[in-house]
Amino acid sequence: MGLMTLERPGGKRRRHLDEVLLALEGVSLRFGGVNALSDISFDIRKGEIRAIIGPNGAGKSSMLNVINGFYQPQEGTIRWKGRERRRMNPYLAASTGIGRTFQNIALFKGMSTLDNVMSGRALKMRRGLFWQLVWIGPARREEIEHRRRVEEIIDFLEIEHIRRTPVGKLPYGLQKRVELARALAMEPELLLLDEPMAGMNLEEKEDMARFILEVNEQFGTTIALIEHDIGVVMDLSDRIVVLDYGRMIADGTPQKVRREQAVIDAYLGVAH
Amino acid sequence: MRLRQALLGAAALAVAAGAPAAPVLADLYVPLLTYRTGAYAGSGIPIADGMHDYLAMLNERDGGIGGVRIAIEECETGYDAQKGVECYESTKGKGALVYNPYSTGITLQLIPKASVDKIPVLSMAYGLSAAAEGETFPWIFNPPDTYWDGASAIIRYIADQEGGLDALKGKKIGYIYLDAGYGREPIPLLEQLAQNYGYELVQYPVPGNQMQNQSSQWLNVRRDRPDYMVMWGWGAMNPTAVKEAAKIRFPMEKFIGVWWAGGDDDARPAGEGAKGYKTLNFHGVGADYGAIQDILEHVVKKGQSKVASPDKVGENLYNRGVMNSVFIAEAIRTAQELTGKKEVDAVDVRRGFENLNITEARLKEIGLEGFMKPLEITCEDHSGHNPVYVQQWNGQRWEPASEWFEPMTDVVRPLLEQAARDYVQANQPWPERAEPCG
Amino acid sequence: MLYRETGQFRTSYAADQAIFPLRQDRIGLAAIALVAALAVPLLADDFFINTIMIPFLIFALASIGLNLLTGYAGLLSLGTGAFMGVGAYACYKLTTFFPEVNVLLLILLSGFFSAGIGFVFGLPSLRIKGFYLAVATLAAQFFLDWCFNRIGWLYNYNASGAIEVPTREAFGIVLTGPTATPLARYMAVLALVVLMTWLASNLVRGRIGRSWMMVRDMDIAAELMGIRLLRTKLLAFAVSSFYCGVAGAMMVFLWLGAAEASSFGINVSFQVLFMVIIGGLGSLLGSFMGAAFIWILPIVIRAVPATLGLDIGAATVEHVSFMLVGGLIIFILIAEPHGFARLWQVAKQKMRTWPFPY
Amino acid sequence: MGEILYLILIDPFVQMAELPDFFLQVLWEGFVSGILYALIALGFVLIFKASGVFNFAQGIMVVFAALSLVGLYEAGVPAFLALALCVLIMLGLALGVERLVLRPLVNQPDIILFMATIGLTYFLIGLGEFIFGGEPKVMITEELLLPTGSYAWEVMGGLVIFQQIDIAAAVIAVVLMTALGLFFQNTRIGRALRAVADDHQAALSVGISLNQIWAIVWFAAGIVALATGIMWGARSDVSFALQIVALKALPVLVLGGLTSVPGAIVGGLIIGVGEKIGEIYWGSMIGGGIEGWLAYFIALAFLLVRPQGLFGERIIERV
Repeated sequence: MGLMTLERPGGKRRRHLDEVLLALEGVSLRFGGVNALSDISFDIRKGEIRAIIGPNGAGKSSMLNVINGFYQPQEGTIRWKGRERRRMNPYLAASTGIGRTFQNIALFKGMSTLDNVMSGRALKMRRGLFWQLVWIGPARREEIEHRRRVEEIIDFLEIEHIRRTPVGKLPYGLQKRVELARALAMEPELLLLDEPMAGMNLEEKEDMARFILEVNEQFGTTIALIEHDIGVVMDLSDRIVVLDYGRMIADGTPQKVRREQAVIDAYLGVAH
Repeated sequence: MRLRQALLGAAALAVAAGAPAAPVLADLYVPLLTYRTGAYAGSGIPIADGMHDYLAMLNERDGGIGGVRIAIEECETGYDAQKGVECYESTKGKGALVYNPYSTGITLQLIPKASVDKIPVLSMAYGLSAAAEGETFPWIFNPPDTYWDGASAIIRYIADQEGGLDALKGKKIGYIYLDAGYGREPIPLLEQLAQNYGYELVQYPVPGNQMQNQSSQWLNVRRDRPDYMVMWGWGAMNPTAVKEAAKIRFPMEKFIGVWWAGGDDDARPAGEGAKGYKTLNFHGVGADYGAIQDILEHVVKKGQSKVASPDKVGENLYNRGVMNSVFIAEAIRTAQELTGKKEVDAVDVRRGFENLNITEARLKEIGLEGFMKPLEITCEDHSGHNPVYVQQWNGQRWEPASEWFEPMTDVVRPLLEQAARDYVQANQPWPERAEPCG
Repeated sequence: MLYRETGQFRTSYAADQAIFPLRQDRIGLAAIALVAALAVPLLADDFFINTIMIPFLIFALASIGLNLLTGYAGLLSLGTGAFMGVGAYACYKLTTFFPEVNVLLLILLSGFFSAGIGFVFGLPSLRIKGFYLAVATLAAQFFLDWCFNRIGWLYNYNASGAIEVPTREAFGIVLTGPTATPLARYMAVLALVVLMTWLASNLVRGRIGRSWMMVRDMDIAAELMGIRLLRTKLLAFAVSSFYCGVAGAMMVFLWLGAAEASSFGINVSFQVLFMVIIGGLGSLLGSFMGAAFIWILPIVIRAVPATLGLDIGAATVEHVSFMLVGGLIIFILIAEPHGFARLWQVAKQKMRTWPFPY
Repeated sequence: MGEILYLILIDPFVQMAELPDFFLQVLWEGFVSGILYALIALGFVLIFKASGVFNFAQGIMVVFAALSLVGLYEAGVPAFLALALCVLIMLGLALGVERLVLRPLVNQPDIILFMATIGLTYFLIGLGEFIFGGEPKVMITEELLLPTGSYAWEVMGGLVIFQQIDIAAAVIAVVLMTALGLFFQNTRIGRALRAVADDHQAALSVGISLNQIWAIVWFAAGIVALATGIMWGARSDVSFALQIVALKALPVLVLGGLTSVPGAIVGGLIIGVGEKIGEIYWGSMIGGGIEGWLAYFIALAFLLVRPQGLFGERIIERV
């Protein structure tokens, strides 16, 4: 467990842990007859790092997909920034400030790193077809302005050297980092990270953990992450939700969750 | 010329840009736009062979026309408009005397160009019917008959079978056609005649991509039970139609195709079922003509022909090609006589066409007595509206099934004039005829 | 040696985003422009202009159109020929209604009609993907083909069922119809193709181009990042069809001079698809290279026997040409599946680092 | 307005009821062309299933096989020997394609392989015309002992005509499909093929040779093409125009689902019968000749409901 011993620079972080950014109440999701999620309720507060953990097939990714509108839950309500939303779709989620990365890297393989990160700005760019065609003038100004922001993110994540490389040619760890850069380029209020450290070696994990913390601090971005490495999760997150077979079995601070019998059972595989 | 060759050569992955094999200028250069490939090759090949072999025979037997050799160059169009234009552009610079596009689409492309480039177009019994109006289309020739002549002749033939034009009243005539410009051209005339004589016209279009899949059309025929079927088909459409007609047991002697639906290979695949199938024709079939025997002797036997076997010589569409080349040769000869020059150019050949007069005597001279009716082209009439006859498939070969008879020129002429006016109207500014007559 | 970027620094994002950041590329482009605008008109004969340059440029434009759809947005279409046809028929009707208007303007306007039709036939693309979509575009191909034949209004009820290009002018120069000189038509084609290529290059490097590539590379991720799939795909269909439509109008008005429905058949669709794939998916330069290769190669093959003084029948040459073209396509796909554009890139990369192998 | 609705919604059915024998004939014709579409589509499916290649050349393979058969016969080879030789030619073609096209292109994107098969189409057109010439040829139906007559069945006050060759086509199609089904179900190669269809990597890891499998499916597709060529050749003639008809297999294919053999058959029948009925009872309202595109619209309509085709594997979207 103690592989990663990250110093929590806790005191320095500005927190508004009282303000609820996203709240789920009684959310259930079914595929045909299978209950992917049943009656899940928890909230994510502004500025925190919230982890969702659980064994394989617990419904973690489904949870993220519900949050950003890719799946529609059959039951339950979701309050986002204080307003209840009925129908959610990925476009609305993205445009109101939910960004994410994916479990199996979902970069745009045919594009360079720079273009991938620029694609995160897609929603922020406004010039229409006409100006895009003419290019000279507004469209170009807009492009340069956004390029500036993107370069900041590229500097921040230390991927300047691979700016022009097609992402398909990058090693796995760097791809994950580019994906994070792309999500950051969306300037999300809530950043969903789906297993950001899966398949990484120790060094890469340390880098990634550092980036996550820095993002949280420097940009004040609220983060919800799924991660298998319990050590990392315990060290990084402020609060943890534990899912098992689509049900929520624990919710609270790392210290609290660590002690819950249900969590230990779920991870050790006690028969249900 | 050299530049083009050089550019081509450079592109040709450094193929040596040697001296072009262009014809010696003294030759009579006749490009033949043919198609031996593609979906219409079945009709295109015998025509290409016939056209080529007659001209080659003149070279072998007479040393050309008026003592000047003919340079024959085939250019493969595949019945495709793009390649047709390419063929035109690549050959016109070599002093082409006349073009035979053998495709309505390519003909339509060449019609406006002919008067600008000053090269006549011979669209023998195809292309734009209105082009028969010599005053409007001085550079286009479509002897011996237009499609409208053909359509009117078929109606006249049907009337004769039924006992007079009055007997057409109440009859149902089906029209099955290739759904393209070619097949649609006769419709205005057929509709006009339907009004005049009170028969009902039922149309069965066959889309180009359905040529070999006509069972729907023929099912409709079976339901509608027309008294006669008229066909404007080409290429692979023809044999399929004949087969399908046999399949639904349509009486074949009441199934009449235009002259282009009369290839031997159109009827043969249907075997016994095709017996009785009729088409129009305006020339004789078989090899029993002096000129065609000469082709066998001077060209085919020497291995200079591309025909698959000697018995293909004399088939209907082969002879069609021969007739086409007879027109070319006679026009060139007429041009030589008119100008007194041996090495005529395209402008002279246009005059040659306009003064073309193939008499019985001349036909006898060139060894084609009885092959066709005498033809005279005038400045006003570039078609001739010649007599036609109906031939019938006997299971082995075509046999005449009627006497020669005239199309309804009196009905066709006013329609042609109107169509020519419409064409000019649509293509303003259309050049006034500047070429003197004679 | 010649192709070194040493000493050329990009000091602003604007300079970095230029289409041709390298000086050598800009010089090369200028040279091509000079040849196309001056050398070809001065030196080439009618055959070269009519049979090689004009069709090459027109097909290059059509390839760009298809490339926007297939190469950038990842939507395979087999209906290019029909969309070109829509442009041609639209242009024909426009010249009928507005005989006095500058014909170049009408050619561009006709693109909007095919864009509209492309939009409609793009609607199923939200649900249908990959080869399934390709077959759906065949529905457009055959249905439009049928319309070109059946709707008499489209060809002004000509008995021949064909459209014949009337004589029309732009800026006082006759550009269409039989009296238009090849040179005038060539310059018009060149101007339009250059203009539209420039517009396309702007489009693909900006927001819209990126959103197409996002959809192409991973549509779900694109959706989750806020790209509205239907809107993006439909825009790709519309813009692509616009380009194809203009190319089709140019094909009939500035090249062929007359056309019937069969001029826009499925063969044209395949021809353009070949150009796109051989040239390189997702590359505008590749569209030009592909068009050059697919259009000019058969002409060269046909010219070879005559140049060498061989007497081979026209049909045989055609057969061999089919075999060679088919064989070469397979060969090129094996040698470089990403087409000429990638070959060119690799060659450039080699030149940059020459004489060092890496 | 009411009149138009009547014409569209009611009149066609009245026509069907008025002439029941004719309606039966229409169904039969639709059934027969459906069978032929299904045969072409079957060739596609075999190849797509085993190698993921969308084989555009299936149409030209039909023409090429039929041309070889007739060409050999015309060159003096006895009919059945020519048939046997044709099988060998198709084997040679399969081996050649596997060795020269598929193997070098392994792991390339689908569209590249698709384009390669279009290249192959061009090559085979050129080669076929080069060897056999462009003239249409007459299928040697009788020499192959296929029946050519017809049966007339008097029913419901009318007549339904069955061409014996059509019946033979249906029988041969059924036999062929059954044989292929048994082959895949019960032989080692068949099982290997299904394994490959499920998962290339997994199949490789248990020691199945992909190259061998590909050669076999291309050969099987070649046999199917030969049978199709004979049948369709007997209906019209053997010429290069036939490959245009083969395009009809594409809507059949997507309708059935690209990977499903039963899908190809059911799809073929739906398209065959659907387009005949559409053309005959509805087509004349808008001038007829709608058969050229109706099949694609039928397929499109089905696809909008089921994007993966009737029997296709469900596409599950996940991230």
